[in-house]
Amino acid sequence: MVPLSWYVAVACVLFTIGVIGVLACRRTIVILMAIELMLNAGNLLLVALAREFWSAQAQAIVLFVLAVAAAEVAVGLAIIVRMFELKGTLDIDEVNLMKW
Amino acid sequence: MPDFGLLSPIAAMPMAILSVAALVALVGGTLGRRGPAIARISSMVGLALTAAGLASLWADRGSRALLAFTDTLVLDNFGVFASAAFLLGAVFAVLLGDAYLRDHARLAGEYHGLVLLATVGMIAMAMASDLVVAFLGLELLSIPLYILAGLSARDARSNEASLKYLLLGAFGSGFLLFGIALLFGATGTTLLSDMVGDPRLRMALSPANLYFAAGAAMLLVGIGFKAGLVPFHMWVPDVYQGAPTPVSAFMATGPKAAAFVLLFRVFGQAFAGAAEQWTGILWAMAVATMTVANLAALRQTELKRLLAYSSISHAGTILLAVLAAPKDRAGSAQALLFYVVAYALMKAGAFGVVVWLQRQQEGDVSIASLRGLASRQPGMALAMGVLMFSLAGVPPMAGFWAKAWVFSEALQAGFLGLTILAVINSVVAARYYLRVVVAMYMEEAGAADQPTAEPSGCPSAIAAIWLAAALTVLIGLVPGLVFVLGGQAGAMLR
Amino acid sequence: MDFLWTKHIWLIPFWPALGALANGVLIPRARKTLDVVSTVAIGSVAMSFLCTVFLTAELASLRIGNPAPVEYFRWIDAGDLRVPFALLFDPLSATMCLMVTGVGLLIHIYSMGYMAHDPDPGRFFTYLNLFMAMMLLLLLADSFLLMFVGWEGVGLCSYLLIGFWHRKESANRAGLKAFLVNRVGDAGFLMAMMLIFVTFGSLRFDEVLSNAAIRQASPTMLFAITALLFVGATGKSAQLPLHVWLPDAMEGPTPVSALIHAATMVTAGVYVVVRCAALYSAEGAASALVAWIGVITALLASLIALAQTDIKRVLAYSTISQLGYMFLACGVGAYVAAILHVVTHAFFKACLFLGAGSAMHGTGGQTDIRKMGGLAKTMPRTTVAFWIACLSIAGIAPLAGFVSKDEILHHVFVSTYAPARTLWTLAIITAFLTAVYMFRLFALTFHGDEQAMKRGAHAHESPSVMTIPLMMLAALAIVGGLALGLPYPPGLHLLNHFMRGWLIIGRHHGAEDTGGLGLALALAAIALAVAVSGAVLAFRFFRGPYRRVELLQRRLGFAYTLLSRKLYIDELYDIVIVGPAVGLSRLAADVTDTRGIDGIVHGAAAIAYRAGEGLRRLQTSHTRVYALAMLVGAVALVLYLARGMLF
Amino acid sequence: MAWPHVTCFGISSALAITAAVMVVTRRNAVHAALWLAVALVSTGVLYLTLSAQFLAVLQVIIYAGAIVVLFLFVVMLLNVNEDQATDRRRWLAVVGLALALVWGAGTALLLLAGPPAGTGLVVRTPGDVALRGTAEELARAVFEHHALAFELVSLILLAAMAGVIALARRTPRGAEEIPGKRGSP
Repeated sequence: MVPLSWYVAVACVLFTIGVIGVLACRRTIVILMAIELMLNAGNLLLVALAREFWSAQAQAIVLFVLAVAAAEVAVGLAIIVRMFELKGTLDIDEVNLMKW
Repeated sequence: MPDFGLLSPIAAMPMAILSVAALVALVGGTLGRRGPAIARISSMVGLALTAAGLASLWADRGSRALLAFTDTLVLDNFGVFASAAFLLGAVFAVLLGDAYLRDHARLAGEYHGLVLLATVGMIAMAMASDLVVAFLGLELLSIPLYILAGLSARDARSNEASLKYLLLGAFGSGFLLFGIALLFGATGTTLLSDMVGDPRLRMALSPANLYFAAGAAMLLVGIGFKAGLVPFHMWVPDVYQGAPTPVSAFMATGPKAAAFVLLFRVFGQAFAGAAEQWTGILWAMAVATMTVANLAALRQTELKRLLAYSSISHAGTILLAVLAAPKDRAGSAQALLFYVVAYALMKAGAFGVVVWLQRQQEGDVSIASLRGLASRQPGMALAMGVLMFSLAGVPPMAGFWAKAWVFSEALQAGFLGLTILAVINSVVAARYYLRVVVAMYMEEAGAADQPTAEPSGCPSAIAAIWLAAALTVLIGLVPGLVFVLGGQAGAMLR
Repeated sequence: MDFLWTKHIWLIPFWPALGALANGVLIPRARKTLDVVSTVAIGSVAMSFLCTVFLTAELASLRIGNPAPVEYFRWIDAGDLRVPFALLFDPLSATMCLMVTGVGLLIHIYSMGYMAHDPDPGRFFTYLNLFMAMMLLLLLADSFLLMFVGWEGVGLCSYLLIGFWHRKESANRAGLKAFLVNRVGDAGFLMAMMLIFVTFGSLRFDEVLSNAAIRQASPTMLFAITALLFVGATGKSAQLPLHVWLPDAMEGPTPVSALIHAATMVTAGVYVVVRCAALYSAEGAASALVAWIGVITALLASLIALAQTDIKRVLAYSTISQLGYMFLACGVGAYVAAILHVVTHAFFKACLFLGAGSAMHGTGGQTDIRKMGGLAKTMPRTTVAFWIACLSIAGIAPLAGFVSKDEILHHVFVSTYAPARTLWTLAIITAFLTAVYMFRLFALTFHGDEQAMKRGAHAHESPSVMTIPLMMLAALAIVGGLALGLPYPPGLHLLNHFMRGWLIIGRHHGAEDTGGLGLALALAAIALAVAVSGAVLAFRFFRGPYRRVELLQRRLGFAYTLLSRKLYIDELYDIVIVGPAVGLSRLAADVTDTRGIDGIVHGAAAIAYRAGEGLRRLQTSHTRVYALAMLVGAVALVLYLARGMLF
Repeated sequence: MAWPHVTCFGISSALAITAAVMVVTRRNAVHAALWLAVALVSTGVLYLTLSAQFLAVLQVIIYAGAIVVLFLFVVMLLNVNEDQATDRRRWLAVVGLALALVWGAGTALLLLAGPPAGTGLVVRTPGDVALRGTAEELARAVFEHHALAFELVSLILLAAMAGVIALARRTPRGAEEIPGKRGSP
């Protein structure tokens, strides 16, 4: 059996890549993908810990997160489509009407 | 086998009623010309029934908290009281929404339905005894809000607000989920009810357990985002400004309160044993939140942004109640609940005035556009003045008691320096609230500030403003009304 | 024995509140003529005054200790905090209420004439009545909490009335300044209140101020409470360093200056300290602080008053200075003397302000004393009243101001408090300066040189609705002192007799031994001599051509010195006293106001604005920057919470 | 350690990380979405090694199947897959990268060095039945333990559905606004 800490390390790396993606990417769609990576990392951590505690309940949480992620993506993409209609771009840095 | 007794359905009753009402509103809203009316009535009836349901759940003073749904939901007066406060926010959203839906009648179903669904999410957060339920409650609160913020689909600002809120909110959710996973790793459970007062938790919640340390930190990121604490606050002004104003009013009341109630449940209650670990960082966050928001508000000229900064600064003050929780849980819960109610009233009323102003003029509402309001519309100016003084914490308005009780809790818990900083901050804050009053009462309207139209009747918005102002004064004069109930709610947490 | 009035303390604040309600809301706008609103306002204050008189009469006939508070309803009943809505009518609040309603009544009557041409008398009288109600609530409250409600209420009304003429930019700024400076003081009061609740577990006077409770409190806590309460008092009573708002507050209508910023509201700070005498008596350090702040404020304010040219600003600084005397008295434990001075001060200062208002009324709104003068001929009644009040404040025997000031000076002199002699010396210098600036004011405004006489010829006497209250106040300024506080024999000191319940605690470091009649007479003689010399010198000097003063200030006045012996005396006085005093007062004004405290206040405000602007600039509207901020926060949180493993 | 397990873990974790890096570095949004699918599927394989078979299946169907398809659909609908603009806020990326790396390295190292899970409330006892992650086990967990959470998820999906309809509803410009009425908040 592969030790827990290895999975934890992978989850942390995936999470970090997601965080970097949110900060470094300018296209809103890719930012949304990076957020999916973060959620995915959280799921991996949960599944790994579920094995450690022999807990099906923790595995079930992943199921809920999948649904939540799907909902967030659907809403996010709807908003992004609207944004494209209004501005003609997907660049997050162009979203700057309100400041100070 | 799980317990499928009567307790679970009873405890879930408020949420169930609201969900049904939301469904009726969503479906009814599509029914052509009658749709908006159906949606509105459905949400009103739903809110009324839920309030009645909550009242029936109110337990006697001596009772203990009950656990339902295999311990994932807790039924206590604290949660019931908080839920009632959320309902208050929803009522104001419904009343103020009328002014908005007049121009966007086709959105009535979605507006009412989503407000109710978000309220279900808040109630789930307030009654959560399980981090998973809390997470899902928070998501159920957030997703409708993302949509509501962007409801004016042709308005680039509204779209921008909703996009920012969604991206940053989902970013925060990522942290929150990872934090919950880590906390599960630290304790082997997601049940807050298991964590409260379990001696074995001392080991799990020790500084040596990195799963706990990192988990608590990331949980705080997620909840702090919703509560608008520095440095997770930067979305607040932009989103409040861009969102349709009734939605801003809604966001400023219930969701913020829900975030604090959850913060209290998690840090004030479940992690109270590890207080020495997190007290320092929450202390710093409280100071930073109050100071940053108040300073940034000083030069603010746009009314909605001003109210946004004010709401951040109030968040910093409410944090004092969470900090005081490990010392005196019942007392600080009482102070927190009182603050949340008073705050919801003041913010709903103040945003209501913005809604009312936006019926008369286009675009942003600057403080300058309030000039001479006292002579044009003395009643409205009086209501706004009352709300501003209350937000500034001037007695005998509700805002004063809210602040005074939170400060006194913090003092009793030994946070002398923090309280002094908070008091200084409230002195600074008086400056910008006063600017609004000065504009209304002491400046003359310039030619450019004249309203472009007569105030078109939006009776329910006006009613909402008056209700908020009147309740602010009433609670200010007789604070015991709310405080005693808050005390009974807090007493159950002992 | 069953009393008729005892249970009905509530009537006192009720009438003005009703008046405010009527004038503000109930009377339709079209019918808000001057006659209607002023009748309502004056009537309500008169009712309140009558109630106070009846209650006081009953209180005086009550020969047992201090009366108990009357509880009306459960106000706040929340957990540990139980505060009923209760009012207390004891000798202290009775004295204050009589003063407030009595002087308030006269000023209300006067306002009817003064505001006759104002377009919005309804608003004015509403605010004024609301102020009366709040002030009376403050005085009658039986708990710190209820007192704080009144405390904030009077602050609010004061702010509304300062900015009453809201078309004037300066009035708006002054109102704002008053409100904000007061907020600083209020913050102190609030903190004190919380500490009181934490320490004593109650906010009611009878529970907090009992000796048993105080003995159990730790000295540090007592010091913190008393010092913070005093911060609140300095804000409301315009003591250093929070005095800066009061001179600006003169932007409001003159009756407001007379009522709120001279006679009543500004004495609320003194009232709080006297009310908490039990706490201050138990805490020596805080009392010393009160005494020192009081005497320094008194001295500096009187110096500044010397160089002012605006009639109301002179009076404002004089108010600050007189309030300093009251705090000095509190600081040495002479609480009754402080209250006596509060009362006499209300008489003569109200008279002065109303006289000034009358002069302004007669000259068409002129406030610069260099441009007035010669009003004595055309405004005889105003002049006489003003002259009497001047004599009174300057401390000429046997007027009211002399009696109360002499009592304070006497108490300071015999105080067992170590540097009592230093305090006394500073106070006597202040007394001299008071006489000088008051008679400078009087001479320049009502007499002056020939040119000034011509200017005065155009003025006209005010209507009798204004001069009659003026005369009554002048009469009070003559007899008020002796009637209430006859210094000898001790048994006839009416206020002492009335407030005997307070004397028990009022003798902490005020010595029991008053030094006998000889010392009292000697001290009175010194005070009188100082006052007379100051008054005579100032009057004779400033009655001459005003140019002379200016020349002297430019060091060009030596020629006059050599010409006549008369002038030589004046000159000596100029060089020795006025020259340095003018310079010193300029310096004091500069240091304490423009550059010093105002500088600090404005500097702090500027820094806050800069910081706010900087923070606002961070709000760049770029989502990625916001996300970065969140990440920074997350990293900080994890590092902090995991510090146990890291470091 | 069983070698097949370790090999499987090594390959799929390496693939997942590589794919994740690709997602955030690709200039072409279609490529990014495809790499996302790879990352999600590899994570699904990791689930298999963690005795979560049912979740692995769901991961592939829902995540890689539905969500990625949604992404692809929108990218192609909008037809802006190439990132043309140069990054004006490079400092942001650099600072973010540095912070995120500090963050990631810190957490990973700390968690590797830290105590294993199991210090908390639930301590595994030898009598416990090993977890297999079948559909039945999951169903029991969901309906017996997480009944409330399940209901909440259904509401979340309802809200999302209603919201997407509200946002995507195409009305002719101005149809929502009644003519003559101004100042929609």
